Amino acid sequence: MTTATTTAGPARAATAKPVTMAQALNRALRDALAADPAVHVLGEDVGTLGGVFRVTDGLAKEFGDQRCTDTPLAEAGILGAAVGMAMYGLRPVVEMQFDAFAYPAFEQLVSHVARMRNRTRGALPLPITIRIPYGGGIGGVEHHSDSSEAYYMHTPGLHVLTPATVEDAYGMLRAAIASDDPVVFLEPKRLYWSKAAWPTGEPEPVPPIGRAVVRRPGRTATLVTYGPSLPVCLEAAEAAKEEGWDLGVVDLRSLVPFDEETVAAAVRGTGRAVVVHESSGFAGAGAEIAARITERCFHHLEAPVLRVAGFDIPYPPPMLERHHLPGVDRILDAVGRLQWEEG
Amino acid sequence: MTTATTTAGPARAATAKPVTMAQALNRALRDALAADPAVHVLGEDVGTLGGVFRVTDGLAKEFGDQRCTDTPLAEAGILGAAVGMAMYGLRPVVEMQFDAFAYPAFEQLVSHVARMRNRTRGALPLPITIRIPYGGGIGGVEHHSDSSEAYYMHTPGLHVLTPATVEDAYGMLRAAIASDDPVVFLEPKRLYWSKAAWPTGEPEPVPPIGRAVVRRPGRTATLVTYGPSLPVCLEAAEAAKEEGWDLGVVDLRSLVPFDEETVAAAVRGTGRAVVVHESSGFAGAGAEIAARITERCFHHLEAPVLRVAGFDIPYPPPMLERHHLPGVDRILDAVGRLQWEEG
Amino acid sequence: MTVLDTPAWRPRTDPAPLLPDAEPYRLLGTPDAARLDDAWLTTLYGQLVRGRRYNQQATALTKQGRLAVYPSSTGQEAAEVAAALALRPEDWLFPSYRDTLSVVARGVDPVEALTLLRGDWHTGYDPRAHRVAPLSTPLATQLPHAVGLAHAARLSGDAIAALAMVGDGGTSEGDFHEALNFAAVWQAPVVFLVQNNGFAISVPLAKQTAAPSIAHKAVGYGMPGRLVDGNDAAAVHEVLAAAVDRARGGGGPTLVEAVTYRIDAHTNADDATRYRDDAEVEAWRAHDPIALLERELTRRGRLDDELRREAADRAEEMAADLRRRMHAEPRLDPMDLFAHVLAEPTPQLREQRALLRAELEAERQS
Amino acid sequence: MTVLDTPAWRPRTDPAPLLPDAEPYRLLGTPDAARLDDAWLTTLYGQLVRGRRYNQQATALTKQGRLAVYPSSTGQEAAEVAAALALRPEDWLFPSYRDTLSVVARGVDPVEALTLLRGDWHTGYDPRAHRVAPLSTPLATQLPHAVGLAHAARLSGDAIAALAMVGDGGTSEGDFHEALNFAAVWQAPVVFLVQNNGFAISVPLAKQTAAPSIAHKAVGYGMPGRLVDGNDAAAVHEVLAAAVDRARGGGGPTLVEAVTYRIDAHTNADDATRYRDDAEVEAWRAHDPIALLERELTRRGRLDDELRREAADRAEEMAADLRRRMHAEPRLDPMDLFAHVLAEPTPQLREQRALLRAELEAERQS
Ligand SMILES: Cc1ncc(C[n+]2csc(CCOP(=O)(O)OP(=O)(O)O)c2C)c(N)n1
Ligand SMILES: Cc1ncc(C[n+]2csc(CCOP(=O)(O)OP(=O)(O)O)c2C)c(N)n1
Ligand SMILES: [Mg+2]
Ligand SMILES: [Mg+2]
Repeated sequence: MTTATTTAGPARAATAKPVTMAQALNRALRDALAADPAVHVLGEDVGTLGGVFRVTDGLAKEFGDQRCTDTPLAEAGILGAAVGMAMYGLRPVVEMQFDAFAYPAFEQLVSHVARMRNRTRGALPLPITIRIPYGGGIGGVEHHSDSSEAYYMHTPGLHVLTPATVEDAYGMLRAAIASDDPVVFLEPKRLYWSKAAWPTGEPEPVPPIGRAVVRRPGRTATLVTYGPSLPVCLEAAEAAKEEGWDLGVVDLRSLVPFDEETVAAAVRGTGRAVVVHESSGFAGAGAEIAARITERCFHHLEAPVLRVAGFDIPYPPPMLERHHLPGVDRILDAVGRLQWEEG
Repeated sequence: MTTATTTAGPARAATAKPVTMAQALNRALRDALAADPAVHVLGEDVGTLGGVFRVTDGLAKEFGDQRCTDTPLAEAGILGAAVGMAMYGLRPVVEMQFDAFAYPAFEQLVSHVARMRNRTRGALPLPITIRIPYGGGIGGVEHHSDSSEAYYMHTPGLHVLTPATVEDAYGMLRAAIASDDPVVFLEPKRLYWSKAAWPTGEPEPVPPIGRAVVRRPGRTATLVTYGPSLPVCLEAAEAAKEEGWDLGVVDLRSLVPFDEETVAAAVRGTGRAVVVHESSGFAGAGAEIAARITERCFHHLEAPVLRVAGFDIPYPPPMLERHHLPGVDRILDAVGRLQWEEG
Repeated sequence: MTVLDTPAWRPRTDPAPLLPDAEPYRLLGTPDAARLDDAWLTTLYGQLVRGRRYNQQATALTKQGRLAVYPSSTGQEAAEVAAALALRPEDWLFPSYRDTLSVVARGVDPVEALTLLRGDWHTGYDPRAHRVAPLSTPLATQLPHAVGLAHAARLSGDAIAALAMVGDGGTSEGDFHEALNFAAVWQAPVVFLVQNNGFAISVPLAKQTAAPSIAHKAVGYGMPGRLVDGNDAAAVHEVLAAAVDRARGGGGPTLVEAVTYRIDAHTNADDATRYRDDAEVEAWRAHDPIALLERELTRRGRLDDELRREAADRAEEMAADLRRRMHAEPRLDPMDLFAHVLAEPTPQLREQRALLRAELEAERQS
Repeated sequence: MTVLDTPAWRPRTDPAPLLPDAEPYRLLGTPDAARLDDAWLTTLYGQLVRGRRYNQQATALTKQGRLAVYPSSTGQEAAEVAAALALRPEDWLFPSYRDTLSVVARGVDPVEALTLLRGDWHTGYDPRAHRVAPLSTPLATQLPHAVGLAHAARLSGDAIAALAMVGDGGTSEGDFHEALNFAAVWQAPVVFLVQNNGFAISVPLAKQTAAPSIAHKAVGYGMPGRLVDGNDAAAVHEVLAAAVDRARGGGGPTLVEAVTYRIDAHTNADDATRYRDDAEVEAWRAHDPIALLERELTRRGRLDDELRREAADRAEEMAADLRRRMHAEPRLDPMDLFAHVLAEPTPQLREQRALLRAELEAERQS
C-alpha cells in the first residue's frame, strides 16, 4: 500500500520514483485515453494549460485537442454536453475547476446524469466521470475550499469516490472511467502534492469500486474517514499512542457504494467509533456513516458514534481555516469523550 | 392544534371555516404583503395565474404586479435577482415552481444566499424566503416529486422549514418572511389540499422558528418526522394501538435550526425511535436526525434509531410511487424491529 | 497603432447574414409554394390531421384517468411534424416535454411515447433505437445534450445532425444560452428549433423577453437565426431541412424560431381563461396549420372529400388503437424500481430491494 | 390572414439601433478628443497611474506572502477606473473578482478591498456604505444581483443605476444570459460592462464564443450593445456614463463590451507562457491605456515632468501606505467564524462555538 508522505506509510523499494497525487491522476487519465478511444477529457483550461492543478498536463498535446478539450466557461454546459457525448457512446471525463464551481451543473447532475440509466430502463447508461477538486487546507479564498460530497451522496444514481493516497488516486480514477455509471470523483486538493513512491513497472490493477480499506488496525476505537482527512486521522492515531490508545483507521474511499461490511467489522472490534471529515457536520457524510454504523453495530457499541467534522458555517477565509478543519486535537478530544461515555 | 383532515385531529368549533393548506399559505402571503411594503413575491406564473398550486392566487390583483411579479423562466435569475432586491432592503418571497426546478438556482443558493451575511460580517443580511413545493404522492411525472431538504439542511447559513398542518403553514410562512435570514420553505405538495378548521378571527401568532412539536405523546417508541410524512406517522400511531403499542409522534417543523431538546426529551421517554421521511434515506435528513438522537440519548436507547425513508432510487413514476413512499406498514415493521432488538 | 491592429480584436463573423428576416418566412399561400409538389403536401396534410387527432385523443385520455397529464400541441402540429420529417433516420431528435407529437411523427410507438405522461415509467421507448432523446420536463436541459451528441458524432466522423426543440419560455434558461454558445464554438451539427407559441404556461412572450425576436438571439452566438411561420408546415420543414443539411455538412448550428400558438391550455390541468382572452385564441384559429394546408390543397384542386376522408380515417384508426391500448392496464412490476438505478446495485440498494420484495410477498399472501 | 396579423407576432423592437458599431469606439487620438477638457484627462491619468501602481504593489505582496493570490488588472486600468468614475455616489457597483481596482477607484479603502485576497475575511468593506457589492469569485453570479438591486431601486422610486462588471469568459455562464434577459424585460436601470481581455485564464476568446463581438449579444435581449476600446479611458468613460445616465433616467439596460488585454498572467499563481506568446503581449503593450492618455496629453502639451512626477508620487504614496498596512498582521479572531452565520445561532452552532472557545482557551493555557 502506498500512502501519502504526510502519513506514516511503509518505505518503498529504492527503485520506486516518488510521484504526487496530481501526477498519478494525470497518469490515470493518460492511460485511460490511450486505452480507449471513447475516453474524452473536457473542462475549463484542461487543454493548453493542463488544468489549474496540472492534472491534465500534456494530454491535449499527446492526444489532440479533440480528446482533451478546453470548453467555454459554463459548467452546466460542460456537463450537459458530456451527457450528450455519453449518449452517443463516448466516455467523457469532465473536470470542474473547483468544488464550488460545480454547483452551476447541479441540475444537470441531479436531474439527468444520475437518472438517465434509470429513466430509460438501462438503454442509456451514462459512463461519465466528473472530477472535482474539493476541500480546504490550501489557503484558498472564498468558494475554493468547499466539501460537497454530501450533496452527491444523497443523489441516487451516482457513484461517489474519493482517494486519499497516491496509489488509490490512480487506480480509483481508472475504475471510475471504466465504470458504466456516472462517478463523482472527488480529489482532495490538499493531497494533490502529497507524494508516494510509485511502483516500478505497471501501476497496480484497478481496484473495485465500493471497497473501504483498513489503513491501520486498532483496538481502542475506530476512526472512520476518507479523502483529505485520512492523513489527519493517521497522525491522530500516532499521537494517541501517548494516551495509551490504539486507534484503528478506516479509509472509506467509496462513499457510494458504501462498504458497510468493512466499516462494521472494524467498529465491532472496538465498540467505539469517531467519524472524521472536514465538510460541515450537519446532514453531512458523517451523519450517514454514524447512523449506519449504529444500525449495524448497536449492541457492540460502548458509546455513541461521535462525529468530528467541519463546523456548520460557510467555509472560512484562509487565515482562519485551521480552526475549522478537524485536527489531531479535536479528534483525540472526541476519542476521549468516547472513553468517558463508558463510565 | 389544527391538523390536516387526513389525520385524526380534534374537531373545531362549528364557527370555524375549513381551509386548505394552500389557502392558508395564500393568506400568509397576503397578510405579509399587506403588513410590510418591503415584501415582494416573484416567480414563474405567480402573478396573473396565481401559481400552479394557486398559492399566490389574487395577490397580483390585490397588490399589483410589482409586488407579485411573473418573472422570465429562469430559476437562477429569479433567485439571483432576489439577492439583489434583498441587498437593497426588500424582502423577496420567491416561488420555485417544483422541487426539481429549484436545482438551476443551486449555485445562487449555496454560494450567495447562504453566505452573504457571513461574507459581509452582517452588513448584508438576506431576508429571502424561498418557497418550494416538494415531495411526492400527487401522481406527478418525473421531476415533479423530489424531496430536496437534505441538500438545503447541509448548507450552512440557511433556515429550512416545512409545515405539516394548515395552521403551521400560515404561521411558519409568516415567520419565514419575518426572518432576517434566508429561509428555504418547503411546502408538502400532497398536503396542499389537506383541510383544517381555520380559527375564527385572527390567525394564531407567528411561532418561533426552530421549535419541534410533539403531535402525540407515546410510551412505546417515538416516531420523528416532518412535512408530508406527519399524517402517515399519525396514522401509523393509530394503527399501532392494535399491536398494543403507544407511539409518540414528533413533528420537527424546523429542520434548521434543529430542535434537539424536544426530540431528545421525547426519545428519552421511550428509549426507541424511528425517523420517517420520504426523501431517499442515504445521507438524507434521517441520517442527521438518527445520528444526533444517538449522540444525545445513547444511554437511554434500547435499540438503534431506525430510519424509514424513501429508497435510494430516483423518484419513481406515478404508478409505482406508493411502493417507494414510507407507508403505515413499513413504519410499523420498523417499530417491530425495534422491539425485536430489545430481546 | 489602434486597437484594431492588436491581435485580440478581430470582427470574426459578419453579423449581417446571421440576422433573421424581419418577417417570418412563409410558403403556403405565396407564389413560392408553386415549387412544392402535391404528394408532399398531401403527406404533410395526413400527418397534421393525424397529429391533431393524437392531441385530442391524448387529452381525452387524461379525462379518463389514463394519463397523469397531457401538454397538448394542438395548433402547433405543423412545427411538431415538420421537425420530425426534417430528419434522416440516423439523425437525432431532442424533444422538449410538449413534443410527444414530434416523437410519434419520428416513428416511435404512440403508446410508448406516452409512458412518461401515463406514469408507468419515465421513458417508454429505446432512445438509441429511434434516435430520439427521452421526453423530460426540466426545460432547456436537453439542449446541451443535443450539442454534446452532435459534437460526439462529428468527432466520430459520422455525418449526422441533431435537432433540439424548446419553447419560448425555455429560451430564458441558462442552459439555452450555454448550449447555443457551445454549439457555435464547436461548430456542432445541431439545429435549435424554438416553438414560440406565445406563452410559457401563463406568462406571455412580452414578459419573457424584450428581444426583437427570439431568432435575433442567434447573432450573439455567431450562428444564423431564422424566423419562420410555425403554422406553415411546408415553410417550417424547408427551413429546418436546410438547417439540418447545413449542420450535417459541417456548416454549423442554426437557431430557428417558429412563430405559432398554443391553442389548448398549457395542459389539461391548466385553466387558460385565467390569463388570456378567447379572442386571441380565435384569431389564431383562423391561422390554423391544417387550414393553411387545406387552402393550399384546395387552390391546387387537390382537396377532395376522398383525401379528407382518407386522412380522417387513418387518424381515427391511430386514435382507436391508442385508446384501446391505453385502456389496457400497463405492465407494472414494483421491483423495477431497483432494476436500473446503477449497473450494479449497491449493498444498500440490495437491502432495500429485499425489503420491498418481502413486503410484496406479504401483500400477496394477505 | 397571415401570421403577421395574429396577436402573438409583433416585431417589438427595431434591431438596428441595438447593434454595436463594427469597430470599437475610440476618443483618444481622434478629432473627437478635442471636446475632452484637460483637467478631466489629467484626472484620468492620475487615476490610471495610481491603478497601475496598485496592481504592481498587490502582485508584489503575493510574493511576500501577504496576499493569498492577486488577479492583476494591469493593462485594464482604463476600464477599471472608468467604470468607477462613471457612477454617482448613490449608484451601485457590482465588480467581478478581478476588479479590485474599480472598487478602490470608487473610494473603498485599498486595504479593505483586499480582504478577500489577503484571506483575513471574505469582504473587508461595508457594501452598503460604499454601494459596492462584495468581490466574489463565482463568475457571472453577481449579474443577476445587480439586476435585482437596480429593479428594487426603481420599484422604490430611487433614480439610481447599477453597473455590473464581468469578463469575456463569464459571458458564457447561464447567469449572464438570465441577468441580461431579466434586465431587459424589467427595463432595470443596470449597465453590463464586459471587459473582453482576450482570455479566460488560458482560454482565448475564439474558444469562448463565435459571436461577431460580445456586444452583439445585446440584440438577443432587446438592449443596445456598445463596443468600445477598453484601453481608451476617455472612451470607456463616455460610453459608460451615457449608458448609466440612460439607465438612471428609465431608458433601460445597456451591454458594453470594452476590448482590452490582460497584460499579466491570470493571477500571480498562473504561468501565462503556457498558452500565449510574448509577441501578443508586446503588441498590446503598444496600445497601453496609460500610454494612450500620455500621447493625448502630450499632443496637448500638458504632459510635463511635473505632471508625471506628481502622478507617480501620489501613486507611490498609496503603494507605500498599502505596503505598510498590509505588512501589519490583520486582526484575527477565530470566534468570528460563528458571529455572522445567521442572525441567531442555531443550538448546534452554539455548541460548536463553545467547543472552539474551549479549544482556544486550552491553546492559550498550553
Ligand atoms: C427548469 C424548469 N422550470 C420550470 C418548469 C415548469 N414548467 C413546465 S412547462 C413551463 C412553461 C414552458 O413554456 P415554454 O418553454 O414556452 O414551452 P411551452 O409550454 O409553451 O411548450 C414551466 C414553467 C420546468 N418544467 N422546468
Ligand atoms: C462559476 C465559475 N467557474 C469557474 C471559475 C474559475 N475561474 C476563475 S477566473 C476564470 C476565468 C475568468 O475569465 P474571464 O471571465 O474572461 O475574466 P478574466 O479572468 O479575464 O478577468 C475561471 C474559469 C469561477 N471562478 N467561477
Ligand atoms: Mg411557449
Ligand atoms: Mg477574460
